Amino acid sequence: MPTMALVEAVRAGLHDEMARDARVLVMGEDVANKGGVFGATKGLLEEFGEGRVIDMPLAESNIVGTAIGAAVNGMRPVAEIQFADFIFPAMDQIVSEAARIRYRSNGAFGCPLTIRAPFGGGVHGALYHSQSVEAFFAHVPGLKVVVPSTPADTKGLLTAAIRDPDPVLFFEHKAAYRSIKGEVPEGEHVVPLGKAHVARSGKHLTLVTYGLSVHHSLKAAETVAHDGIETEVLDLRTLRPLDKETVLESVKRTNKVLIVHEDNVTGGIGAELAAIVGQEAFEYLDGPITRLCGPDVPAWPFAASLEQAVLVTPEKIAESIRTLAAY
Amino acid sequence: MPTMALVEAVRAGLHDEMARDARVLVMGEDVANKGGVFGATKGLLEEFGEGRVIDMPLAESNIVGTAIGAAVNGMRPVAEIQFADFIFPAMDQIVSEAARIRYRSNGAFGCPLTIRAPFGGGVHGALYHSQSVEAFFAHVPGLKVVVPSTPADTKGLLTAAIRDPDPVLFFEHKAAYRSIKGEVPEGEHVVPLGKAHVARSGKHLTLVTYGLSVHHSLKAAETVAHDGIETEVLDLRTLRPLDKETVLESVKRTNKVLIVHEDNVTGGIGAELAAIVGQEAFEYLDGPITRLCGPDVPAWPFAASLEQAVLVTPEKIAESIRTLAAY
Amino acid sequence: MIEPTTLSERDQEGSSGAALNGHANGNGHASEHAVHGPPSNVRVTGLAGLSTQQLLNAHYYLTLCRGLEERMWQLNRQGKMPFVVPCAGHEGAQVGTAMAITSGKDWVLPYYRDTAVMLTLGMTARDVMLDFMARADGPCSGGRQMPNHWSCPNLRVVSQSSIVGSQILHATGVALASKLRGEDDVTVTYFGDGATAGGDFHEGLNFAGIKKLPVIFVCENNGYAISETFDKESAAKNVADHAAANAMPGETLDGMDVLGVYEAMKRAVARARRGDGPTLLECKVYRFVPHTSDDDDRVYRPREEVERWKQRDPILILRRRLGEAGVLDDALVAETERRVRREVDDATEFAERAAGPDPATVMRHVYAEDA
Amino acid sequence: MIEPTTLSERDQEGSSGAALNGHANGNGHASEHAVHGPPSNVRVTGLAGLSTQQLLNAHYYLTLCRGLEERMWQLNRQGKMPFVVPCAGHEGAQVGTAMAITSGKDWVLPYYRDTAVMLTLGMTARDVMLDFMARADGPCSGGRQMPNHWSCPNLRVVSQSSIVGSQILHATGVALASKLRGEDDVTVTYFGDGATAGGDFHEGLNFAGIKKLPVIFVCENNGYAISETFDKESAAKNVADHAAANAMPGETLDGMDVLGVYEAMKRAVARARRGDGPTLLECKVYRFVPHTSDDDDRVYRPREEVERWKQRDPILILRRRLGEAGVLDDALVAETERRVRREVDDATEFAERAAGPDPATVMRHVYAEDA
Ligand SMILES: Cc1ncc(C[n+]2csc(CCOP(=O)(O)OP(=O)(O)O)c2C)c(N)n1
Ligand SMILES: Cc1ncc(C[n+]2csc(CCOP(=O)(O)OP(=O)(O)O)c2C)c(N)n1
Ligand SMILES: [Mg+2]
Ligand SMILES: [Mg+2]
Repeated sequence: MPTMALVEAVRAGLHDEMARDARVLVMGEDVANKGGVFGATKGLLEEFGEGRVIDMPLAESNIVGTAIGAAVNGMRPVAEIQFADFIFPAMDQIVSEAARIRYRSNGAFGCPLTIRAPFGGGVHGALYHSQSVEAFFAHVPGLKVVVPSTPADTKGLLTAAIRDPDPVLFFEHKAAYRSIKGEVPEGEHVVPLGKAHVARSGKHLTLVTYGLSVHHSLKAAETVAHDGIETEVLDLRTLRPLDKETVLESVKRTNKVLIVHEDNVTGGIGAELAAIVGQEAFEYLDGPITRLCGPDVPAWPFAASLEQAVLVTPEKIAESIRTLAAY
Repeated sequence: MPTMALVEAVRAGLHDEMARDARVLVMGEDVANKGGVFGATKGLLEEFGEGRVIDMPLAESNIVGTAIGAAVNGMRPVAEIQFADFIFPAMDQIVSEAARIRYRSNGAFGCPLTIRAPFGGGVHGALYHSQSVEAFFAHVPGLKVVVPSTPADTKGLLTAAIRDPDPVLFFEHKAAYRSIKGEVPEGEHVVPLGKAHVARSGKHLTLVTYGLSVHHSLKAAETVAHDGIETEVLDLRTLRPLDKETVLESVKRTNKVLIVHEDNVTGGIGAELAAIVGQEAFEYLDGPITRLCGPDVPAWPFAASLEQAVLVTPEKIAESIRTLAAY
Repeated sequence: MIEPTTLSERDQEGSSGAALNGHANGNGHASEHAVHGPPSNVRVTGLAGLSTQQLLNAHYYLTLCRGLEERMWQLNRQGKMPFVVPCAGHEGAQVGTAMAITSGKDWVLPYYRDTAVMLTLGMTARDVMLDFMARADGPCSGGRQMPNHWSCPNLRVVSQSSIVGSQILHATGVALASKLRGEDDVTVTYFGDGATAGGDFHEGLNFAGIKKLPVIFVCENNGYAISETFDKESAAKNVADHAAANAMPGETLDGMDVLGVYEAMKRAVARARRGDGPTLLECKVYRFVPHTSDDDDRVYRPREEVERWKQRDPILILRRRLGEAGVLDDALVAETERRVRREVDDATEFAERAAGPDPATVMRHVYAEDA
Repeated sequence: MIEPTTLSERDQEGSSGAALNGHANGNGHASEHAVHGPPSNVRVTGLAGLSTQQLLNAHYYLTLCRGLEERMWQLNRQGKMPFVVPCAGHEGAQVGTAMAITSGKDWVLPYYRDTAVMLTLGMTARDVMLDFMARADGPCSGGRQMPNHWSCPNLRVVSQSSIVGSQILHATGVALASKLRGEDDVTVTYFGDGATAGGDFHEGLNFAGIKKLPVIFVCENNGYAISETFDKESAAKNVADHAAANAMPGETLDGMDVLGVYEAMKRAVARARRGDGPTLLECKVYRFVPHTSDDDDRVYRPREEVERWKQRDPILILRRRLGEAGVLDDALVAETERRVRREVDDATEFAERAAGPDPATVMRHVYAEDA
């Protein structure tokens, strides 16, 4: 199995699906000539031509709206939003249109559309190149939301997303693009949407997280393991639909849950997870449902000193694990 | 004290603030000549003129973006989005701009802007005239989110919103506009943002809700009272910032919490409430944190039979209260 | 259900849609009430090169749409249905444009006003009434959406939301897909003048212009967005003024003249089908009645203005022209109106007997159902 | 900090901003290094009616901006700062437009490229360097935003996000407020050619046209949005083509010619101040270097194209014109460059010594703090 950085797994996933299925299009800003600002679409123009790798004007509503139309007319577009922060001009097209075409047409029309976007902080991206936007979309019936944490999952989940008959938001942590490397199975590799992954087994508490935070959490779990604390780390992989069975099964076993994410705490994915656990695993809980998340500021400031202050680091996670384990 | 319908309290609030403060503008679609599609701005054009009551083109991003500019340049705009469902084209201006001007300018600029919109179902409005959109905005640092339930609160909270130095989203349940009537104090009446209201006291469980659901919940509480179940009903009034002190104080006393809202359950306000209770009142809980919310469909269908199937009714609430009380 | 139809099929030299040669009288229950008249295959000089039958079909669709709408208002006043979205005053522009495309081959993204577009494309009175009454078998949404939120896969009419203007971008996407596959269908999208104030209008025209997409933008400019006059919505004098900066031809048309509209649309369709790119057509029309059954237009426009426009009713104008050409006479008009009344009665009874949606289905189709 | 300044103040007949009569040499530490030259108050024929001093100031701002930018690239290559947003190639359009407005009175909503706009308005080299290095005292954001996200209440420069085009709507709102209060300040907003593809551009122009707002839309068309050429962004040949449909004059200008830009801008400002409404100005410029320090422009544009454009460097053009007019000679140019070097050195040292933001402040200013 070849070893790839996460961004290379994105490219491999796009490449293989485009090669397999002529309906797959890539559309976005700077995706053709430049190959994407992070290189995720590099080489696709040369191989598949400008009919299928489309440099779009700087207008996100148009990118998504056009992709919706193409999806309705038989294509499988993969739209790229250059940074997740720039997805809001397309909010209406995503929430009011893509998410509802099937429901409102009583099943007559579908919208097989994938929207990719790099997200997350820690790269001096400041307020508008650092945001986590997944919670907005995880609230919306009709959408699916995926956040991969490893290169293998990235390729496998992206393949599943492109083949999915419904609109999927696919968020890639930009700080993971080059820093996270791993083996990726050769040939067809599909990781089904909606299934969480037990990234580390443990019996003292369940840590639920996703994206780059999986790696921070695994580091923290390793640290506290030296003190005899065995943390089970769940990588959600898909945020909508949430794999609540896996979460509940684990929490019922460990009796404690720590939820970790980079997005700001209020109304984040952690809120929904806490609600599910508090309702459905209530009798099993031996400690407060605990969240360790980004603070409630509008994304992350530029200066390194400020950015460090808001990031959820392995050290902060280890501290939260210790506190909850000791409860 | 005069008795008013909720929509009349909106008008009274707008009117009095416009009369008091020449910086207050009303901007929106059909707000001038027509006085708003629900009549919330009726008569304002005649009294304050077309400089201050502005019929805006059909472009929500422009409505909010222009209001932001006017707010930065000394005005106190009250922008109307004709239906909350149509707020998404303005999402970028609200989330990326209004919410962040203060933070990103290190406090140098502020954005004293109120955005009003009718929301909610039960009026045969179908998918695009029924939505609850509050959860999207309650997730966003820098915004405040208000949902009044009574005419008195409507006027008092709207006054506070207009005077607030930061952007406030003010959502009015359209099914409450004429159906909910009540006394409104004459003269200046300000209800501070961020304070929940104990709409009914009780000791067996705490029911947390807001908007029209407050009335449904009070009805349900009345019903179950006949069986000796004493429900404490909290009307949140402000969803961001959440008055968690009042919620926690109550839950710590009753030891059970039922969260009720019309918005679809996944990632709604109830999720955040559940997370707060599960973390901060964990030791006091004698029953699962329970949510009774709208199902996960894209807003509400048109046909009466379908619409009834998704609405959170007093009957459904009473049933949930009984189940939780019996736990 | 009537099969996809087109009035103008036989006029389109080299159209690959020739297989779809049905016309309104060719299929379904409408044919039972065929209108009598002069020989149907003669093209009438000066009347847009249309045949007698095509001209009579146009007249029929205008009359049918108006008849259906009158019934809807009745049912609404009787408290039977909560919501009417009128078309009256727009029928000329709608029938004129829809006649020039090939139903079932060309893609259509209409807006809520477009009842006459849908009828011309082949949606039946029964279908329209089913959706109006939110019945389970309503083709557009089975009672999920408000009336007039069109959707018909077999007619290539894409499901619409209530978000004004959003369909403009879908139209460019649909056209892009057709073009990429080298197909020669064209895409037509309809919208009101208010929609031209929104960003999606600009983004859609710009993209269509850049990519020379086979898409036709039809604006039904009735001078109002609910209560707001056009000069509050638009700095442009005419919607068609936006064409130039988006690298496409634009035309401002008398939308009350169904035949003039048809001719302009035919040119635009031919241009798009040839691969020469998009066109922006603006049809000046007038809404004869309030915005919807929830609106009271007396607040914002004078009665005299409405009456003046009613003198230019597209039905009156067409009847006059066809009368002068000897295609239509009073007897034929009366016959058409009787036929429409029968069809509207039939559709109403049919829809009233039809079942509403089962509440147990409310959670279906949020996502694709497994095969 | 230098007080708000304007180069053109004395030329604006009837301008109410006459109190703000500083110029670049008039205040702050810049005056220590005053440039020697011909008498400063003589207007030079054929040179946009500007006085010698004003012309020399223009030359100074162009030179200063370029000098600052060169230092930024140096610091970036040394690994000292992660991010540079260049301006090189745009300075002519920026200084030419900014000279024509009254700093501190007129409102400005610039975009990230507009370093030379900010310098002309009165932001000092020290200020720019503080923000570039994300220092606590940086006037724009105190280290919260990336460099070049301008914000200066005392200069009436409104805080900017990274969202391309969003400021266009704020500009219309700012102008609306001024107009409603009957004030005669004008609002200027700047943006790139890529921004013209977005909905906010259309919505802003349309609203400004409807309300005849005193706002000037300045597009710095450098032919690229990152890697995408203008013909991928826009169906319009020229950005100014969008003016007509939005009821305003539009002009396409040679953005490398600071004096030509100044004259057109002066007309637009006068028009807006008179209450005659908005103007769309398009300045054709070129970005001499990559989009930002994160970009590699060799992937998407040929070196020859870049070199050809560098022949039209706005600094060269201005020097040539001022040389021909006898306003500038080699000695003065050298003197200006020495002055700029001193100021850039000073600003760099100053900013390097300045403190970064205290992490304890990270939660501040999400909401207004209680008095
Ligand atoms: C994005 C959006 N904003 C507001 C509305 C509310 N609304 C529905 S129709 C309408 C007026 C539309 O006017 P126009 O486009 O001219 O079409 P007409 O109804 O006149 O045919 C408005 C404001 C909406 N449906 N969508
Ligand atoms: C809404 C939005 N989409 C995408 C981006 C990413 N982005 C930043 S600058 C840029 C190109 C802008 O080009 P142009 O407007 O021509 O300005 P220039 O950089 O050429 O001066 C893009 C795509 C963004 N900042 N905002
Ligand atoms: Mg209209
Ligand atoms: Mg550019």
